[in-house]
Amino acid sequence: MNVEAQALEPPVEPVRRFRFTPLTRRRWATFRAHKRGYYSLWIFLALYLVSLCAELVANDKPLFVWHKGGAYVPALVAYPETAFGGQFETEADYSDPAVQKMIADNGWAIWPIIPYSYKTIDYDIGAELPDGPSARHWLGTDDQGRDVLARLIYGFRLSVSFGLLLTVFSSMIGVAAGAVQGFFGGWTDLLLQRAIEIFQSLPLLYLLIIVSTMVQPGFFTLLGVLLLFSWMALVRVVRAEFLRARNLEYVRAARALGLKNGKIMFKHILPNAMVATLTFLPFVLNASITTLTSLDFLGFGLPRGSPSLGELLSQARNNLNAPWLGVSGFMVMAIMLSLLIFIGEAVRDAFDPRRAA
Amino acid sequence: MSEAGTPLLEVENLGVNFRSEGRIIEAVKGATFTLRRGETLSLVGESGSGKSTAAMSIMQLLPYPIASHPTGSIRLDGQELVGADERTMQRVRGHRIALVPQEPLTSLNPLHTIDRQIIESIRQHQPDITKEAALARTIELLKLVGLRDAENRVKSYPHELSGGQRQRVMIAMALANEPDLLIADEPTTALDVTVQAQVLDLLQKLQKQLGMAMLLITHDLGIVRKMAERVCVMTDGVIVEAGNTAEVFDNPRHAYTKKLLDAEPRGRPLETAQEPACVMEADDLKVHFPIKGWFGKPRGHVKAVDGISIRIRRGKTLGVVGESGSGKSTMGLALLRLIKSQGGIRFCEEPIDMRNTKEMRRFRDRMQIVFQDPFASLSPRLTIAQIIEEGLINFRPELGRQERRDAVRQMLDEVGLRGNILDRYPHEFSGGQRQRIAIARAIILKPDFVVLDEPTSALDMSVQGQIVDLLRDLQEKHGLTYLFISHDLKVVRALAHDIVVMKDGHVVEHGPADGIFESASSAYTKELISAAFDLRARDPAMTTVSS
Amino acid sequence: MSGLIGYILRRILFMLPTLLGIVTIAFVIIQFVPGGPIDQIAARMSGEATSATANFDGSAPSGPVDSGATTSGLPPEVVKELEQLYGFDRPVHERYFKMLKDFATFDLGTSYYKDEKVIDLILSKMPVSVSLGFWTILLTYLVSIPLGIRKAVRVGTAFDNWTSFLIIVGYAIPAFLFAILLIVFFAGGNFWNLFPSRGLTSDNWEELSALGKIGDYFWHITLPILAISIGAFANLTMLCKNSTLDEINKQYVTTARAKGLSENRVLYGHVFRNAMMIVVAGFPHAFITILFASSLLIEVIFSLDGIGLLSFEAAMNRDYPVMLGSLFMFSLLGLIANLLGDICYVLVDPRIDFERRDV
Amino acid sequence: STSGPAADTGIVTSHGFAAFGTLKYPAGFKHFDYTNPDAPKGGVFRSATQGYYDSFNIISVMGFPPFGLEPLVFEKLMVRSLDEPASQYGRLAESITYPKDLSWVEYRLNPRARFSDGKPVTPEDVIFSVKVAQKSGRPLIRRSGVAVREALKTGPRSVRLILAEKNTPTLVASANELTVLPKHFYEKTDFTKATMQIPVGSGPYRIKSFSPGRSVYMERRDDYWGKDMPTARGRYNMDIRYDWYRDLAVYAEAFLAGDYDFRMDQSALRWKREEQLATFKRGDLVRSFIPYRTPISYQGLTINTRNPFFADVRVRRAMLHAFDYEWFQKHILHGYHGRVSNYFENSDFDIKGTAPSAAELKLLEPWRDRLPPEVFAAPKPLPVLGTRDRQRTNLLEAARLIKEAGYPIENLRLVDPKTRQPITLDLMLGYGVSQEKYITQFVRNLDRLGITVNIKLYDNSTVRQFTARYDYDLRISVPNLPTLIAPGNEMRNEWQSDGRTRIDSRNLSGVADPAVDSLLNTMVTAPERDVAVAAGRAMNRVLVAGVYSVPMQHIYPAPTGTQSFTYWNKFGRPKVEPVNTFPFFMLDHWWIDKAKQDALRKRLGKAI
Ligand SMILES: Nc1ncnc2c1ncn2[C@@H]1O[C@H](COP(=O)(O)OP(=O)(O)OP(=O)(O)O)[C@@H](O)[C@H]1O
Ligand SMILES: Nc1ncnc2c1ncn2[C@@H]1O[C@H](COP(=O)(O)OP(=O)(O)OP(=O)(O)O)[C@@H](O)[C@H]1O
Ligand SMILES: [Mg+2]
Ligand SMILES: [Mg+2]
Repeated sequence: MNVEAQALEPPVEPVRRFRFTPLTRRRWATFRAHKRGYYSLWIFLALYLVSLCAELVANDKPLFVWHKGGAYVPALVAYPETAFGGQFETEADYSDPAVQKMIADNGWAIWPIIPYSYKTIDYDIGAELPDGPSARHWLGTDDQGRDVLARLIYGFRLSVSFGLLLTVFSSMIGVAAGAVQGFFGGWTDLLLQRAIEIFQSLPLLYLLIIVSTMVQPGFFTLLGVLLLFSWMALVRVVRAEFLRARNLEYVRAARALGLKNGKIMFKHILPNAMVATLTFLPFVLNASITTLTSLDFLGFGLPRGSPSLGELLSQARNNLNAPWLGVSGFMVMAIMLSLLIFIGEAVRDAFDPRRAA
Repeated sequence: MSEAGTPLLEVENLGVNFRSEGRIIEAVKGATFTLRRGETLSLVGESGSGKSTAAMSIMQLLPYPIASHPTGSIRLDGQELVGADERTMQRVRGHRIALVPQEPLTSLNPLHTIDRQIIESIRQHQPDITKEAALARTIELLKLVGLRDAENRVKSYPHELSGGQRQRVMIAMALANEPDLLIADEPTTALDVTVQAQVLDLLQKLQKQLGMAMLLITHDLGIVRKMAERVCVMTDGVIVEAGNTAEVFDNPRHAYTKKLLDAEPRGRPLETAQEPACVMEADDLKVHFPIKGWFGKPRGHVKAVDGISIRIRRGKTLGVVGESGSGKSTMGLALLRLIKSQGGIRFCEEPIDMRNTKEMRRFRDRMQIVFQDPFASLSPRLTIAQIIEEGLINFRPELGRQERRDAVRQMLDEVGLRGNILDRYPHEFSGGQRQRIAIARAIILKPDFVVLDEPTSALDMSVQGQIVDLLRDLQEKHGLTYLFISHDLKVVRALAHDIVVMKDGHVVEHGPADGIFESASSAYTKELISAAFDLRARDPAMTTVSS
Repeated sequence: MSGLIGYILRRILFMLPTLLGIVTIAFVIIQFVPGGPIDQIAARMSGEATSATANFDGSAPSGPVDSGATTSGLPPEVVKELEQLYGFDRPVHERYFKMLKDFATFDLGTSYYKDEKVIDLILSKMPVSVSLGFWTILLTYLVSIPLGIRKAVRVGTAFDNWTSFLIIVGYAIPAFLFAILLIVFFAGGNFWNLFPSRGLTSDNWEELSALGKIGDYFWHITLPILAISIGAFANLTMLCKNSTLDEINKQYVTTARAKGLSENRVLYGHVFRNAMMIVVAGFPHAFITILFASSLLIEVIFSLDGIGLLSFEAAMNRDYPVMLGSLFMFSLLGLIANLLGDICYVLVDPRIDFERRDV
Repeated sequence: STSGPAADTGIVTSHGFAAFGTLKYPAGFKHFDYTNPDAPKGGVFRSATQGYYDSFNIISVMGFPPFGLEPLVFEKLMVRSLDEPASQYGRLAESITYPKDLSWVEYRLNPRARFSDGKPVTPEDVIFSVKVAQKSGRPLIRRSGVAVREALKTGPRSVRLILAEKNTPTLVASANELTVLPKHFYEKTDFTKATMQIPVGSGPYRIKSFSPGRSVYMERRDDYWGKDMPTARGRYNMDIRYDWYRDLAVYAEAFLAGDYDFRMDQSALRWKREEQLATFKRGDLVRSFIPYRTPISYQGLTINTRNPFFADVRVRRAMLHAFDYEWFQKHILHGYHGRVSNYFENSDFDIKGTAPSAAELKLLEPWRDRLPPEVFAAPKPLPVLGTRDRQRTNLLEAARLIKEAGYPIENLRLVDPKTRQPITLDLMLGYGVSQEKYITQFVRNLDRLGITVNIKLYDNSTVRQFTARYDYDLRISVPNLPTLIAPGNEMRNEWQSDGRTRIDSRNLSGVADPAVDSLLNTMVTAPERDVAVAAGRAMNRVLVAGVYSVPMQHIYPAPTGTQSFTYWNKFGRPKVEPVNTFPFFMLDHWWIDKAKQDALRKRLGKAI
């Protein structure tokens, strides 16, 4: 009876080879069809993966040392200098020529491609700082003699992890809060909204000062503090979308099916209210990174010396004669943002029923 | 009726393909037909056979690039429309060719009042008309299509109107610029028979006055007979038969045409025990909608349902008929507690009118509804498999994934949807197909009580028959109880044990179906039946409703 | 009470407890912040004070400001006096209730350091903030909305691609760096010296003709506005694009097309309103945000004294009346903006209401 | 109007006062040597700074007043000459009278002295000013106030100030610099608050116009009463315009754009870039270095001995070995700045390279068994690093010292011998990232020694509170400098042992050494200058040997003992330069050289 019923394909359901539902497969196909987004995803994953193994890519410790018949993996394990016949009982500084000589005399070492870690100060750097790009430092150094590329790799890992975590958590909370408000309306909305308004007006700066005087602000402390605030970004839009969507007929239909409110909210309304959320996500992620950046800027950010993009940018600002700082920082931000936006677009497409694969 | 003239519209070897799930769906294959000024051509055929698609191609309003025309040409007064540029099409659309889309319920801009939408249409092509004049014309048009209280109603938003009211707004909009060609895709499905007759008369009158040609898509062969000089029969995207209406109807050559002409909802309601238990009872049910004024201050109320008491017994079908806008859909929703209402409601002896959403949930698998507007009631981002199996997931958690899928497949099969369509989205179906999806969703749970709000309006006769049989089957097997809202008295007759006739939110007549059909007591019911009778009276090929 | 009016009244009533909550929490937090105004004064006396924004550009002076200063903080009697002056000799609850009383009468108090009423301080910074906020918003909305819609219509085309590229680049450039670059290139000594690097108006503003004043004003705000808005396009444009994409396939759009409307009429007359609900409703809030917070660094760079800078400095200098006062004003405006936003929802989409859904 | 010393009474009346040595300019001198009495008047001197101002009240700390109000709009009793170590000459005071023990000073006010509103300057104004200065006030103002115990009117034009301590020339010098405020004006306005009311002063300038926070235009007063005074002749040649830039980079950029004329060089960072500019190369922008003769200001890493880890001098000495100044100077300071090795370099109290004199030894002898032997010899030069192997040897030495002090290494980290907890130090930095790069190398070196350093960056108020409570282990600070050319009693607050426990002293390292206390006391109270110098030098030795801070760099980018500035080449300068540090923003002895200015305008093609 239907046109497609007759010919196009056997009516048998494909065997369950994958755990993916056909819908997921269809979405994946749409996603892949969005070439820009698809490649962006892979590039992003690749970059992130590389940065996750930053210690193996950019490090001032050799990956492997063969010394007097013993094998050492300094990149992963800390050895005292005395292990190689030196005098310091603390961890060996492998960039010290004396240590290098000890190793070279009795064995050999394999170094990472970039022989600097984010906090390595290149002691033997010839010129004054910041030093421009060269064979020694591909992207130059910052004004403290640290390799910009190494810092970018570590910084990318840090920023992206921070951003991803913050985004995931804050959008989960934000979407849930917005959804609940918009969906239920009435007192739920009224009170929650007030609570959010109060919350939003918390003097963040003071909280950060308080926190920073009580503990050394670290990755997770900051994540926590910022999470307190960042989740509110999405609430407004999600609430608006839910306020609108709850009147639609298909929501009534879902209710007629006896679905629980949660199911209605997340299965029926949310996918349709996802536009804003999906659009915002790359920006929320980027904003998390920027917030971290500006905290570093204000001095309430990650422990000093951490490889932060914010620190790089503020250095760029203080060293206008060293454009490679600004350019590197900007490139990382731009690339990251483009990748995320493109991925976001592809995801949007994948969830848009009207985009054909 | 027909006037000889140069062909206004020539459609030649038209093909339409859709891309879906990476496959090509050939919705229309080599359709050819012509249409002269003042002539009416009717396109009939199976649900999903490509009628709407063909019609939309003329307006060039398919979702390009997902849709494409592999072959064919469409010429309006000799001007090629396929692939015409936007500017040309803009001058044609709404002005020379107007469209009444198949699903008027979702076709209006939800954020604009209806006057604004009609006025816009008028002023787009007649820029020198003042706003006031356009408004006056709008009201006039609305009155012509039988919308009562048009002066007040023009300021309504689409969601404040009933299905039939919205459909009439669409018709008024299409007629606003007195087009050369009117494409009416099932223009009267949501109208009760009296209004239907009025609208059809109006169309005919305009046709005479203006020499308007009409491409009429409908499943109601009575209307075809009444309106159309010529008819094309479509199935599977192919026009299988075309010719003079009378000739084709009297002398069908193609097997499908024969089948179509033969098909009709048959049979009588099942015999049941005399007084089974009540499944649904309502006492003095009232639904009043506030009419919003400035800043939401109510200006008054629309008493959509105003004190209705009904009783529906197990295994029986209560047919609800009545004027468009009389509150039928509202009542259906209220009974299932899907909108706020006053008055007592009892389901299987249990009062449910005071229960909150959460408590209602445990009744939901036993009461279901098929919405009047199937498109709007299907979540746009769920595939139909997801939509249909949702109830199962919710209430039959014991079923495995595969079992569920099988049940869904079987259900779809029963409503006449076959093929690998499970993972398609609602918008990729034809109107009739969506309606069947909605039916499938409601009855897959085998609930005790189902509200069916015009469930067959978009279905062709054969499918209608199939659905009616299915419903009756289910009733027989599982003792389902229906509240059946329809304008199609024929279908009502085939299913309903009792009938309620509604007008202006009140029940004007209530009684056993036979009684009502044979000897209606109220004037309104008589009018209704006679209108239906009248329409069908011109259709000698069909058995009339009354004996 | 029913309907929207009732809802609005309820919301207005609720503003009181909300404000109360906001100032209370801020008050409590202030009690825990290290260093108070007296420490700040001590720092000033011993010449240790640096400007609150010193960290923005690493400009902490390498030498003491008043070199040769030899104070050892404050003598105890001065501390006492200051405590009395600022009311720190009172118990916490007394101070709290006094603050509430003052706020209730819209008396925001007087700055600790400046002999100026907080409200006057805020008002005197308004021109800068409003200028920046208004023009930035105007510019971004005027560019982003049509651009977003265009991009949606031509999704996947070269146009879509290169505009994406541009706005992303714009977004990725940190505003403060961009601002500095603008100054270096257009207001500095090395390249072109076309624009002023400081302030909202010239020193001789009073003497200028009306037209001259307008010209002077725009001459001054060009660079700051550019710097602020460069990053603001991306978000809004993408939002517009995506929500338009979502709407553009709906059936009412087909209907609108069927009427023969031009593409622009379809987009702006029909799609726009449906798609822009979030955007339009976000407008009041966006304005407040720009007004109060986001241009801090730009204000510093262009030596513009706006509210962002005011409240930041107040926070850093522990000028609690100013800090609380601007928080109070900010919150109040925020509450009103939120309410307006919600009313916007209803105006945009008449189906929306805020009632509880039981059925 | 001077009379020679009256030997019998011990009371001196003079036209000037020399805290050390003798006056260079005799009574009736015509003008300072470094001024040009024929300098043409006119034109505008445009200077700028980073920051903002929000008050014209120079007294109160509540606001930040613009620079220059103090000597230019308000005047002092006496003014310093800038080519002598510590001499002051009468300005508002016509003459100064003091007894031999310096227990008080009496001033006779110049009869012509008038405020800008025409009212004469009276003893009441002086007395009022003393009270105001004592009560509250900005540091410089207060310093005069605290020097005075009591102020008395002794005649229609005479006022006597009883000083807080006897025999302390620096106190006299402080009192001489009392800024005199118009009583009639400040009785009406609240001087404890910041205000934007244009002030009334007696100085050569008045505020003509201003734009709040951004600029001030000071105009030369035609009716200035002191025009022909020797201390004013050849000075105050131009109107002055100050601009404030919120942002440092913009401030720097505006200078290059020619928006202002003169900049004091605070950072070497911009020098390199400027030197490449065409304007610089062809001499339109001029950079000038001038030496000064006061103890050198420098930044140091202050070690807080209140932390038990730093109780042992060997650990502190290890810090010296861990600071790689040579690398720091070459890479971070761009090769500029210099280093100092003791507290009062560039003065009589300097001990660089010298062994203690007999007088010093005499003072040190009583403490011999408490003091390290180094004190009794020429101070050891600071460790020199700067190359890999020197760094290594120094770090090994540091490690050795720390080990000697009893701290073992466990699991690669240095631990406390008792608790076995790793040693972690807080390094507090003021608000300003620029300082962070100063210490990264140091932090890295400490890490190599097994010590973890947390860099703490706080805002002003927090820093202030943590400073008052000594809540840091290491911090960067500028050791407080002597008021005048040599250290005086202000040093008590800096080094005296009571400061170790008292809240909010300036004893940041927590020095508590009876030897220091005693030497300090001798230095401050010694009637003879050579004894004071010997005591000061001895104290300097003890402090240096005690390693209470790691000296970092000279605060100016120029070589130690030099200041520098850069300006657009449009000024005439006197042939002789002053030799003391002076507030460059005044530049009151320069003048506009029309010819240079015109040439400059022509070359730049714009008004400048
Ligand atoms: N949300 C609403 N606000 C205001 N009026 C409404 C609303 N919904 C429905 N109405 C009005 O209530 C009346 C009954 O509507 P209902 O949809 O029940 O009619 P119906 O009998 O189903 O008509 P039809 O046969 O055309 O579908 C109509 O006049 C309609 O305009
Ligand atoms: N966007 C789409 N994507 C894929 N397939 C589609 C799309 N729109 C319609 N179709 C398919 O094209 C065929 C023709 O649909 P069309 O709407 O023209 O049917 P119809 O004849 O109008 O049926 P009905 O009487 O049910 O309205 C159907 O099989 C439908 O599933
Ligand atoms: Mg159809
Ligand atoms: Mg209905």
